[in-house]
Amino acid sequence: MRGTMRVVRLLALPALLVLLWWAVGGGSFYLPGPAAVGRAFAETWFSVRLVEDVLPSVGRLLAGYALAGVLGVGLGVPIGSSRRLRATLEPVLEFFRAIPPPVLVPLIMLLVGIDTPMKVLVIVSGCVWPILLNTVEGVRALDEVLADTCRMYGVRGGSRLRRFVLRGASPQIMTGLRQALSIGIILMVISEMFASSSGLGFTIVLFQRQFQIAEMWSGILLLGLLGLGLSLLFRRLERRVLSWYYGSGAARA
Amino acid sequence: MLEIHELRKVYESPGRRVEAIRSITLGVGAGELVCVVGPSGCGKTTLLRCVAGLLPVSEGQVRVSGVPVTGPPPDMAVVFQEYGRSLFPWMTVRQNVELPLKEKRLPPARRRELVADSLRAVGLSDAADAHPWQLSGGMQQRVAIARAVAYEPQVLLMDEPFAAVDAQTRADLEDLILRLWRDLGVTTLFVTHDIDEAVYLGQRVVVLSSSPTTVMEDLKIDLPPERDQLTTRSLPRFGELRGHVYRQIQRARGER
Amino acid sequence: MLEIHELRKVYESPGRRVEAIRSITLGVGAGELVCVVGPSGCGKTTLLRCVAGLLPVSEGQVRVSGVPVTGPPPDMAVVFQEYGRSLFPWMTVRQNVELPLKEKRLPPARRRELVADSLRAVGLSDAADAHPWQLSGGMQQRVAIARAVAYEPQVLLMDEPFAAVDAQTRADLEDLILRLWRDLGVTTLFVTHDIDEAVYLGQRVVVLSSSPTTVMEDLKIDLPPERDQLTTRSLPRFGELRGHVYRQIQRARGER
Amino acid sequence: MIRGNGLLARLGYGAAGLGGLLLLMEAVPRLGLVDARFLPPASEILATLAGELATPELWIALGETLRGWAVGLALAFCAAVVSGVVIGVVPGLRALTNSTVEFLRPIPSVALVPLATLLFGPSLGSTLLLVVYASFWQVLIQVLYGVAAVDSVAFDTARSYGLSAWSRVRHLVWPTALPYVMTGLRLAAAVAFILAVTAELVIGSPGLGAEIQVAQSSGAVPTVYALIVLAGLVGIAVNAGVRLLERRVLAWHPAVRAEAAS
Amino acid sequence: APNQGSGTSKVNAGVIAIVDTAPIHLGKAKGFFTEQQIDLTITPVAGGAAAVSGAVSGQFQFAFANTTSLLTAKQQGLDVKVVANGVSSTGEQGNDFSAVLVKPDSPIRTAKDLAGKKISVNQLKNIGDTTVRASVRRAGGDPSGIEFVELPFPDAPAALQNGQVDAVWVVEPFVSQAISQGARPVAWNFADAAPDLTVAMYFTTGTTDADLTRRFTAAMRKSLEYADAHPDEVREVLKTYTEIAPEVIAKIYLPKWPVEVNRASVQTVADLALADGILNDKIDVSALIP
Ligand SMILES: Nc1ncnc2c1ncn2[C@@H]1O[C@H](COP(=O)(O)OP(=O)(O)OP(=O)(O)O)[C@@H](O)[C@H]1O
Ligand SMILES: Nc1ncnc2c1ncn2[C@@H]1O[C@H](COP(=O)(O)OP(=O)(O)OP(=O)(O)O)[C@@H](O)[C@H]1O
Ligand SMILES: [Mg+2]
Ligand SMILES: [Mg+2]
Repeated sequence: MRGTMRVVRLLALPALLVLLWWAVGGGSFYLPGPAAVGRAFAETWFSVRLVEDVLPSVGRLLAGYALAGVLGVGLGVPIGSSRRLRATLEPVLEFFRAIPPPVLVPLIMLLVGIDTPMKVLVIVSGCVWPILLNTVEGVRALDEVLADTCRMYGVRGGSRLRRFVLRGASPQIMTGLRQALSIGIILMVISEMFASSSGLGFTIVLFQRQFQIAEMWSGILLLGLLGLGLSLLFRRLERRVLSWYYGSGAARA
Repeated sequence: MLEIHELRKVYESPGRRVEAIRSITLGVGAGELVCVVGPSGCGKTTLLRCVAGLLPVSEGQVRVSGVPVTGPPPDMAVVFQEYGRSLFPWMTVRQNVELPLKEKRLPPARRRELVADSLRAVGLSDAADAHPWQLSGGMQQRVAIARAVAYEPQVLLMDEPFAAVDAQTRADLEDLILRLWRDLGVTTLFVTHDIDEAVYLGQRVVVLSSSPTTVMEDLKIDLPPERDQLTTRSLPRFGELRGHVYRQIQRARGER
Repeated sequence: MLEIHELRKVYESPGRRVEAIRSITLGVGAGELVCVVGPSGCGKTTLLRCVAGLLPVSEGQVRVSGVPVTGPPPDMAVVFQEYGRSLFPWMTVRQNVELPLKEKRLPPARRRELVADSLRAVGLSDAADAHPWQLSGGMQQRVAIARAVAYEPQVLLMDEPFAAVDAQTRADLEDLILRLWRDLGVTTLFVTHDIDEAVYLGQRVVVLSSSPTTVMEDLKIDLPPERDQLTTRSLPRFGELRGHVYRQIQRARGER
Repeated sequence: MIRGNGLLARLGYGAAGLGGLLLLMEAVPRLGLVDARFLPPASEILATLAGELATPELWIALGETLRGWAVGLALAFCAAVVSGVVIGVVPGLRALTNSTVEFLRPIPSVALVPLATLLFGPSLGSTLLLVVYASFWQVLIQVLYGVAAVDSVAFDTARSYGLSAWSRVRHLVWPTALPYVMTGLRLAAAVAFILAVTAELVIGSPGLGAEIQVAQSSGAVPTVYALIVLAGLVGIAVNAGVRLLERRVLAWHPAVRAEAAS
Repeated sequence: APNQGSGTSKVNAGVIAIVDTAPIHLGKAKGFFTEQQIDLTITPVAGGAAAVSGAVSGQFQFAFANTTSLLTAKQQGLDVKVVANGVSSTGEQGNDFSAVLVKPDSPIRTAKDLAGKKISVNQLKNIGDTTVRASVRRAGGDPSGIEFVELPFPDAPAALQNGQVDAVWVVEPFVSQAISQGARPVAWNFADAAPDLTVAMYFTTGTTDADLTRRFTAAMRKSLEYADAHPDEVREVLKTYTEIAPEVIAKIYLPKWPVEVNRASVQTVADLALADGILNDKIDVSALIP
């Protein structure tokens, strides 16, 4: 019973939107109807493309995401903890944050070449920001009494990091990770606009350039589904990691 | 053991400047148990945090074992007034109590023993696997006490540690602290607003005036060292001391 | 006014199931002041939250003025045990107290008056423009009390409201509540762990057993209605009642 | 420490950080770690930037970009805050919208270029569509998490004092969510700027992006980097603005409190 | 909107800002469009796809795109129609605006050696890879093993230098730039693919008014003719809409701007694209070029 309710909640609004699309779509060249896109989806993605284009892309996405997570949290904790470090690094970080990835790519290509490392780095270059910013803010907002408790009982160094800082900031860190997930997908596409000859993003861009519009939309559909799938996985993880947070009344969700 | 010399503390925040402590000079000998009482908001918590090295002093000095305090000294345990916020919500009760012991690198067997003992002492053996937020206020406070007790500190600072528990539990916990103090010789600074408690527990009771805060009286409690909830509290001298402190506090409040 | 009928409350969380309240039946008449005492963790806070409509009951029913409680009833004020968390840190003390009055759409002049009066009553006129986190624990608790008092509720629920204040302040606040109750006829349910306080304040004292929680005794306090800190507390009947409640709680704890 | 001093110190540290970056950017090509033809040293980039800044065209382009950025960001921010609060506060709505939000979020704005040009042509509208689409989600997610972070005791307090839904949002939910929202604003401000530039790059509406595009296809490497640096500088300015705002609206927050105290 | 009062039509043309499109800029400067009562705005676009979608959506009345892009658009059923020639190869080896370059010390000596190598093109499945394959085929090599990767022209020289690709295909100004930095041309792919290859064309969509199209074509033809005859003025106009360094402008190889589209070469490109699987069906070029 609860299971069916969940499915209903999951699907109700999307179903409504597809109906809406059905009603308005199909009229124009650039916005084909759901039927055409559905057909294109089946033809395009249930093929070797899945193995040759989609899987490597997803692999790079996950690698970049993981790296961004490590980097974002790894930098965010010291930056959040030290006012001086924050004052020093913030302008530099803000500088890089404002540079559009498409124009950053040539620089990354200069430094690491044009193969997989470049694409992973491009993904990192976008994903890292929400994680970093949220980590910094989460660390800054740690409870003072808990911090004092740690100091009193000599909890410091790695133990403090693991048992206090990371756990205490985890609600914010998880927010950042959640943000980064979809940004990662977007950057996966952007990274494959350069120096590529395969990949999900590349394929979508190619469809767009070759005016295969239904196919292009089917690729976007796939991106959306990928994002949805990953976010559902992410939620399971989050419910585990933050069970104390949602249980404790510190948050009401 | 603890020497507080002309301590002054002023909180400065934009638009508000509070002189929480004007000047406090106070010494606590090794193995002594001193209770601090004073009107609400007079600076007891502030004093404790300065002694614990958690708050920079504005003027004066605090020494622990002769060493000027700049950060938290080792082997000191604190029970915070905000007991709810001082427990890690992501850890179970057991983990909360065990954490400082891990930091002390005690062997696991010893840790388990200390945790079990201290939880039993505060009456929370059943709740070891619960998270703090699944407990009542009084239970949370007892977890914080258990953590301090299990730590086996040399100096123990307690800030209204029994505020949230019922009378009977409070009596039990008082005796727990007395036992700990006597058996291990823990130097203890105990903030309370319960005058009976201060007289019952303390070797000395320090009465703070209300703002601007100074030491109003440093009263030696000349009750027999062996204390007992029933007999000690019914001694005539107990009543006298109690009345004296009460009047002092009333004077302290009246002065503002 | 308040009718609690065979209330049962079970907390279910993954891996832990706590029967906080087995069965409580209790009535509080309009304009009555009933104190609830019981061992730590016996379910007093839980009871209060169920009455306030903040917690769904597992079984049984709660009615306020004859209406079954599903959400917070109007004209009810609650002072929470976690006073620190119940104040909004982004508001000053004044704003915290004023907020519910704004909700009631009182005219600004009347609001100002109520806020000033209630802050004066709890001794915090000076701190009106401070933020809660700039206050001591006891001061925060008094802000929460002032907020409830200013609200002029018909029903007042208080959960260990004086836990963090010193004895003298506590006495003043007790008299404040008595005054409020008498002048405005506020129906009051008052949770405390201080037996003296319960006997001094209450028309009735309800003693809860420890888990599984039931009403152990519903004691009528047959002291003269006019109460006074000095004379009332020194009445022999006061001592008797006090001793009786004390023994009951001890029995309650012993049973577990 | 008085506040002015703190600000000065912060500026000093910030300048030191940027100085370090400049040194690095000067050293890397000079030491031959990368070819100076492809990554000119910082001094050359700055000189080019100075030259560019002297031309009115650049300022016009920058103005265009900033207009798209500001309008788009404002639209996205307001829409996201309103929908975030509504979704977060109305029970059941979050579960209902979750799948759709998660589906739409990873769709890259660049993929919407054909749709944008179809709907709006080369006007500001296309840029806005892309900017709003991209930055909306950033704020929305932050708002959703922020709304969820309301303390249960505070919430119960609000309920028991009979605060109306609107008051609860205004006095409880919004202040709680505000730190998250500020982070969202900082994230969205950068994303909006990036998308404004990217939209110009791809659609060709006038602005900084178009300037970069022209410089790139002309092989004018120092100009490209000068424009990139300009973009970065805009980012720093925007962040400084948001930080200033944050200090005003979050003065009560532990993080900001600690900063202001010393 | 076109046709605004007194016979003057406002026209928005979507044109990429590269050397190839010098004639329209020059023609505008020379007043050839005003003569035809066209008030011309030139909007820079990023590439062929953007130009086509801009034209189809009505934002541009006319636009510029390369031959392959137009063929693909036509095949996908888009209503595009060529109105004027755009740019053509000079057809001369060693003197064209498009080349395949390798590092100075590369073992690749001729187009034949490109077989099996990694070559960058600005866009896959477009005119670059088809013509490079044609070059290799012509030199007697087997193009099937070539690995093409996408790299924007501006980034290609760096990638070549760093050894990330074996060869790059670029057009001006990057050909001259790379050569001056030591790169060595091994194939002139536009010249190889067909004689006088028509590389790109100006086009419109079915919705544009016939009279306006006629006038635009006339102005465009005049511009092409003028540009082809006045290379120095072309080099001058490049300074106005590109950022190419003046010393590079002085050296670059200019393309040809014949007035007429070379239909045969367009057919050749279509056939090559079909052979390489870029187009699915044989396309009738005359549908695209009326
Ligand atoms: N962080 C702070 N910022 C500004 N003022 C503060 C701060 N903390 C405490 N104060 C002020 O310092 C004074 C002393 O506070 P303190 O907490 O030490 O009192 P206390 O004796 O512990 O009171 P209580 O018995 O109520 O807990 C109070 O007037 C309070 O307003
Ligand atoms: N959120 C919760 N989840 C699970 N169990 C809970 C929760 N809140 C309270 N409990 C349990 O319910 C029981 C009663 O708790 P409650 O807070 O009502 O006690 P109390 O009488 O108010 O105690 P105290 O005097 O210490 O405040 C306790 O055993 C506690 O562990
Ligand atoms: Mg205190
Ligand atoms: Mg309680």
